[in-house]
Amino acid sequence: MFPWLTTLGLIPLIGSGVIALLPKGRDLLAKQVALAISLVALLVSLLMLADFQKNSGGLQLVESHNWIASFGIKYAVGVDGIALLLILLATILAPIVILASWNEAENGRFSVKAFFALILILEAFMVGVFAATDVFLFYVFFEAMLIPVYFLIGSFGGTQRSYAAVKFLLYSLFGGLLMLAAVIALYVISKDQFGAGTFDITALTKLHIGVQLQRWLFLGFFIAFAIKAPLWPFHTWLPDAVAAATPGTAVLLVGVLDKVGTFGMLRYALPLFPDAAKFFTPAIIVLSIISVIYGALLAIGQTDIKRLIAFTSISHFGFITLGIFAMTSQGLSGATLYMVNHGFSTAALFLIAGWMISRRKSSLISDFGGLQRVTPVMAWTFFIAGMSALALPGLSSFVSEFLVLVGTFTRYPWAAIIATVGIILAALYVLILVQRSLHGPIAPGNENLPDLSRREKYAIAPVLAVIIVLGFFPKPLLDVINPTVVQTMQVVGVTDPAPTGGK
Amino acid sequence: MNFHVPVIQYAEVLPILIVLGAAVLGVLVEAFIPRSLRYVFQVVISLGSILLAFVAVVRLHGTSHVAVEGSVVVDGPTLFLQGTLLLLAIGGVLLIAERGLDTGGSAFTAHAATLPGSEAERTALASGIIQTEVFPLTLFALGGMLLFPAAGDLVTMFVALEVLSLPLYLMSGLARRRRLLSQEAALKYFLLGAFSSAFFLYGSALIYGYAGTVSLSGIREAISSNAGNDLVLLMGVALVTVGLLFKVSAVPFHAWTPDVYQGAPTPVTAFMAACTKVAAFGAILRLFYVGLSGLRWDWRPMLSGVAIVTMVLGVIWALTQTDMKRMLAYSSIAHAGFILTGVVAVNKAGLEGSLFYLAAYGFTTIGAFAIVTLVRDSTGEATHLSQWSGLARRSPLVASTFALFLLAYAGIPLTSGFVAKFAVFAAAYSSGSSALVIVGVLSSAIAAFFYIRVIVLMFFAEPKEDGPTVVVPPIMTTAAITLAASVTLVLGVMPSSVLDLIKSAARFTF
Amino acid sequence: MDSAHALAAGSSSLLVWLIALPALGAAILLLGGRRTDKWGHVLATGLSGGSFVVGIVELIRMLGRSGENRGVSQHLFTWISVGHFNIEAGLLLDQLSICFVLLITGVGTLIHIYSITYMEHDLDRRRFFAYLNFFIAAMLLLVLGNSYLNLYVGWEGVGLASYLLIGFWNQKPVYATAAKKAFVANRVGDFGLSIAIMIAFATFGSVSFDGVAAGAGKLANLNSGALTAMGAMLLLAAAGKSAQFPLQSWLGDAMAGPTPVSALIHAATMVTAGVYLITRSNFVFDRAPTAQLLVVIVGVITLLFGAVIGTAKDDIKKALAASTMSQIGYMILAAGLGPAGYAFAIMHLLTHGFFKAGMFLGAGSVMHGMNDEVDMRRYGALRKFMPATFVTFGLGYLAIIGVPPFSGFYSKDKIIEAAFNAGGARGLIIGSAALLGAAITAFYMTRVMIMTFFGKARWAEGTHPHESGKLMVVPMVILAIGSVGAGALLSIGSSLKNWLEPVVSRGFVEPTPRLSPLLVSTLAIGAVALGVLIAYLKYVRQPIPELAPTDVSIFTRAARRDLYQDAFNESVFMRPGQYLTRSLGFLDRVFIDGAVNGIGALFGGTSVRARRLQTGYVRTYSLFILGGAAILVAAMLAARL
Amino acid sequence: MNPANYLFVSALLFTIGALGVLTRRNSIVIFMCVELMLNAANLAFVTFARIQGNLDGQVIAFFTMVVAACEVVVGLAIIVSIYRSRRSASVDDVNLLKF
Repeated sequence: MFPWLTTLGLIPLIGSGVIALLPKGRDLLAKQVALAISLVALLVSLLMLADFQKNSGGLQLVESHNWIASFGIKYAVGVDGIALLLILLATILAPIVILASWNEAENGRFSVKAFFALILILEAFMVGVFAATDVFLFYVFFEAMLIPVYFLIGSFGGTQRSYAAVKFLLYSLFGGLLMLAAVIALYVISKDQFGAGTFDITALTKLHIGVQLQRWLFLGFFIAFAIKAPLWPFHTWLPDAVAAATPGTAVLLVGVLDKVGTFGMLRYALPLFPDAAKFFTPAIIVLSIISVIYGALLAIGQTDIKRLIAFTSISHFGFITLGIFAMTSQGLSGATLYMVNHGFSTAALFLIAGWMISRRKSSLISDFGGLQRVTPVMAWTFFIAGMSALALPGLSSFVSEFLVLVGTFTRYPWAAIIATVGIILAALYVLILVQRSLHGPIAPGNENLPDLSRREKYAIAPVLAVIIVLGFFPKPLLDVINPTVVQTMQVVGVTDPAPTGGK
Repeated sequence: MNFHVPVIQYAEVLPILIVLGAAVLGVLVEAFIPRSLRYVFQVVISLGSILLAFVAVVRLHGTSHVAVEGSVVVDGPTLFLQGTLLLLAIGGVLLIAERGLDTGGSAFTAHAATLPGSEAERTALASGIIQTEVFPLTLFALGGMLLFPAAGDLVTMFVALEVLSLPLYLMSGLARRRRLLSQEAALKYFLLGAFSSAFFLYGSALIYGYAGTVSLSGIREAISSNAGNDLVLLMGVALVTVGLLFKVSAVPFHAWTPDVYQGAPTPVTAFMAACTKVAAFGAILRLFYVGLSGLRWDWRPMLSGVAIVTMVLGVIWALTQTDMKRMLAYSSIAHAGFILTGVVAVNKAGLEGSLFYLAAYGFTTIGAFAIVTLVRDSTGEATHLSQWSGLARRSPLVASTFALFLLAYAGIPLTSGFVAKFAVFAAAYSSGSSALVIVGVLSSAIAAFFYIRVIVLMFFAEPKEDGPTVVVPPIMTTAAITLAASVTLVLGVMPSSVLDLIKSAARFTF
Repeated sequence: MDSAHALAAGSSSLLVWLIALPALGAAILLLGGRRTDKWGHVLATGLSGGSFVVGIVELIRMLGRSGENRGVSQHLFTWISVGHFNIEAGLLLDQLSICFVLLITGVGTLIHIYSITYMEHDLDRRRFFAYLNFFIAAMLLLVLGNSYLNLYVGWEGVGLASYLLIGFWNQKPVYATAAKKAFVANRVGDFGLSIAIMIAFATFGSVSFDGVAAGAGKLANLNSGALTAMGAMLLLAAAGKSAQFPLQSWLGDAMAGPTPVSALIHAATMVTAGVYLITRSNFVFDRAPTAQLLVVIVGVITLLFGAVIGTAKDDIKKALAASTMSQIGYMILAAGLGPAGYAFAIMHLLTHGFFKAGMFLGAGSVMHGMNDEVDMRRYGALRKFMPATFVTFGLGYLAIIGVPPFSGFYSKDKIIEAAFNAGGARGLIIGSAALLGAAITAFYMTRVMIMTFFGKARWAEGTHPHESGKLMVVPMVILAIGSVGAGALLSIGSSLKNWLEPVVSRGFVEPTPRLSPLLVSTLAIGAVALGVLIAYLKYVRQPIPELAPTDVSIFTRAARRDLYQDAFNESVFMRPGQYLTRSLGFLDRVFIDGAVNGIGALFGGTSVRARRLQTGYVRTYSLFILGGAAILVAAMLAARL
Repeated sequence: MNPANYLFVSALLFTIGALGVLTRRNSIVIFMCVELMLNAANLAFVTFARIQGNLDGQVIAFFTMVVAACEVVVGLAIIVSIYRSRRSASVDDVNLLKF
């Protein structure tokens, strides 16, 4: 079998090397190379689909090589439906981000080519983190990923960028180190039970871990993921990071990278520690609901566009976690679909907000107004992105949000009902933003803003197309997700509740 | 009483002999070779002897033997540590030999005897004299270091301790610039070092009183047969431990470390920080794993406590440092704590983890201090943190390399530091010390802060107007940095071969 | 599939075109941009008309089948499928939905035509038509979806269309706010619909109409908790969409949109979606009497509420909006009466669709001729200047107050009758309330009529009222014809009732009336006459001031302020909400972020203090060593003790 | 005489030396206190050699003396050079490096 995943990871990695080697000052060339390479990676990821059997819930496209044999560490990659979609999300968003960020790196602390090289490195790591099937390898990518993001925020962001970058890094490192402690424990336990230590995720799910210990280890993983996701109350790094980052970085950060948190819950925290997961479920459900409502309320109160979007993401991540820990097939599938949809929807919001901000040289909502008259295309795309954020039926996020809610309702009706209040709040934060920035009289300073350029249209069009098409045809995605979800539920040992009135 | 002629296996102690012999040769060079040629001679002798010794170590590969009437043990850990020490020493000697950095020609004072600021000093400087005594001193210290982890009895250990320490006391005081600081460092190091070695010696006496012998295997037997008065033994162990923990700078015996690291000439600091820690931990491992393994239930709680205090206080102290060398010193204290978590595991994994950690840490340290020598202003090295701001703008390569070392210190994956931390924490956890692992992990989190602070400073802060310049690294420093950086990366990305080597080596002979 | 609708296979392929045609129009106009400015409105009107033609074709086909087999369905594709949650994108056209299809496409097309002239001078006319087409498509999806989730898509789609159209002139902040208010109020309703769907799935494992109907039929006990809850949630949804109490406050503000929008969306079609929802969910409500009672209560409150507000409004569109609210209250009331009332709810809905749309178009015509003036105190005597408008508006007026034989008489009379027939004290109370509502309706509609078309001219200077163009008049005429004849058409011989019977009231046996129909009609006509008389005395006999008098009763003042609903919302939800978001933002910074930064500061502070230990004195350091040695010795010995 | 008494003397000497290091200011005196500690250790070695009945301890004492002599050489060199720079041998004067 062709090593698809390794190839997919190597292409951007090599590409970043190529860009780094380009002569100084050839910025345009660097951009073009970056775009070309990300498109090649996208192509490869699409070709990869041909070898993927969509009806199987197990790991596919598997590669495995010894890496650090003394610790039983392997370079082992493979994907199930969930990982596959997240990898696709990364490879699709990467060229879009590159195209959208064409001129964003000019005012950075470092050269333009450094920006694009970092983006490509990040893409490679993102592929790696979703593809890893060895817990150690996963951890390595999980942490290594921080470095390019850290430099992207710190070097190319706005004001307060270094504070935000440090905050992001320290939060993530803290969580990662807790996870490391749990990973070490897993390794030692596997050594005791299997005779030789292993990090293979499939093998590790067969461990017998005592209840008490399982809870501690679960917490180690979960807190790391909850910080990454981010779940209330581990969220405060996100608004700062996003407000300081360039829009392109923000897209990759919130759209893809943070999905590692929820992906990790699904792929690692649940199957490895099913009993502990069930034990903590009530608490996590409560945290998720708080995130949903809290994020939305804070979004309503924001005065800065990017911070507002960041808080909406906190709310949306609450939905995802809710769906995962509802542990019903609708909840899990919905949460997975939500990860993908949220990626596109936030991408649209951040990119367009970024264009608005770079034109107006301000990110305060109050500085905008009347954009619909000045820049109709930009206003329209922003509006659609906003509608996607409030999960308007017919757009992709609705399907996932509703699946999450329905899946939660069958097990925890009150949780679902409270979370549903989130849809009212979502209307508020989106519409307030829309009204203040797009409607009303043309605010002073906005009279001559240029509308979207051709390049920007090309960048945003595929995102919006995906949002709309997936709203009506989520089936191809769900077909890939469902078998994996079935498998996960088997491993965790849960089944869907039966209809109460069906007898 | 019968006396017999001691049998000395010269082949097995060859590496030590080569280095000490070269040191003696170096002294002769100082005496007989014209001043203008001494530098070349010394460098060639030093590097040549170290390489030769390394070859000898490689040739001894697989040896497992108690040599020299039980005084020297040549086994896996000894050879691994000796090899590591020799490679680190190459880096150290390269830095010491560097003449392209300081405008005066060398990092060392022309005449250690002249008064700082006196006419004599100016004359000495003006004459362009560059002293070369530091090379034999380095070799003597290295000889002691090579012997330290191989010592099969407490007296040899004591002698090795003194042989490695005495030259270092002197070398600390040889700085060309900021000589008052340098002399202060030497004095503090000397007084405290002597004080702590007195503890070691008295502890040895007590253990001797218990076991009737100072050889580690003899002590081991005495403990297992439970001969004599435990009280004496336990006190002896505690006092011996004081002497050894002083050398690895564990809290509360760490106090000399920041002052000496800061005051000493940076190449010496690099050599000392990397090699002393490796050698001293080698001795600790041998003492506790061989001599005192029967006593582990007594000393494990004590060492665990030291490890916890060392990790936590090390990182907390480092958090608000403003001097680069001093910060690295505190960080080296914290790392001593991390290595101790591997030591207290008292299993094979612990031994392997500690050995790997030592190698990883040693190379990173050489590299980090090497880079400190590069950042200079008109008064010499610019070690204040604020002077490093915006460094990446001026010299992205140097800044990136330094970032690599810092990330390795912080234990970020794909650097040697991460594998090392994983190895010792896994060992500690498997021996049931989950509390140590938790403390270690949390300290790592705190530690990340000050490493990252430096990276922020270098990459994201605005450069100062009158900031220091980064000298383009001359050949020797470049070589040292390259060696350090490549080992740091290789041990992070492809550590398998080294881990396998350690796995086969990690067996003590007694 | 044990379906209530026998499905005629193979004949259904046209259904999707009903929706596709206007959707296509919206897409072309929106994506085509300025290129379509010239012919966009014609295309939109044509496609809407095309959809109407498809509707007619379907009606004819349907008529060709027997009663039980009239429903047709079309499966389009699998939309969502996870575990047992299987949602197909499927359409269902039965006797109930065809009524709506024709109303929507028919009235919709007329309003398209009207708008061609009405919006002629607006720069964004193309966008307006795109939105209208989009609305038609979404509304059709709402009434054609075969499951609650499909309905939900249309449900929010029309909400979006309504939002876009209310805020069509969103450069005026007030209008933009009105649009937002409408959307948010609707979202509160959508919250209910979401929960209702979740209950349906959790209880019956299905969210299709057929599935839920079958599941509800199997439930053993009446009034089960799940059904009551689902009914209550559906009612909440209906209240949001149909501006029923307590979610009615957005409708008045929604008049910010162009008048054709008010006619189509906020009078004839979208706001009646709640009635559709309740009627469609008859299988739920019929088995949940508690929920039904709630529906009736909401209906009664709203019909009086709206009527009362209507008496005090000087803005012609707001007066009509209040009337809409009140009339929908009637429909909701009827729907709450169960099988006895569903048909009448729909009938009133259809007749209301005609006369209210006609009156709104009339109002638009008046505004068109009066420089967009909406204050009726600045109208007067317009009957001479706008004869066509006057006549069509007048016919609508006669219909709404329920003068026989105009259409409103038939439908409203039936509702009042059904209300009395509910029996007991309940019947008496709701019946009387409905009668009272009829009287107030007569009063305020007469007031509108008099203030606009009769009396003295109280125009602002420079106003030259004139009759509107042909394209505007023709739709008004057609709607007026509907206002006159629709009631009789639908009512005589119980034609609509029989038509809908297979869908909403199968097997329902009409109880014997408690009050004779003749008596009820007499009472109703009496109430109307009373209302007209009072209005006549008040507005013809007394001069109408050009400025609204301020020394009015508390009652009037309250009515002018929508019975303080906005004030209530503001002080109970909005202000505390704003306070909450602001204080949460503060808490987030101070407590959560503060805690994180505090931990950092704590370590930093500890570090600064701990550093003082490193005094630089050799003797201190020696003390550390000696002390450390003592501790180590103690530790070693302690392990033995 | 009970050999244990020698041990007590040795412990006493060691303690005196250690306390001397802590309390004295002059670096030469401090250094002499360290020497005292080393000699205390020597005494202990010799006593234990007597108790254990082997010669190891006595041999070790010679080693210690040699090492101590070396220490003197190095130590005095350092102390003298500091004294020359600062005109003071007080350890309390050398605290430029701290915190």
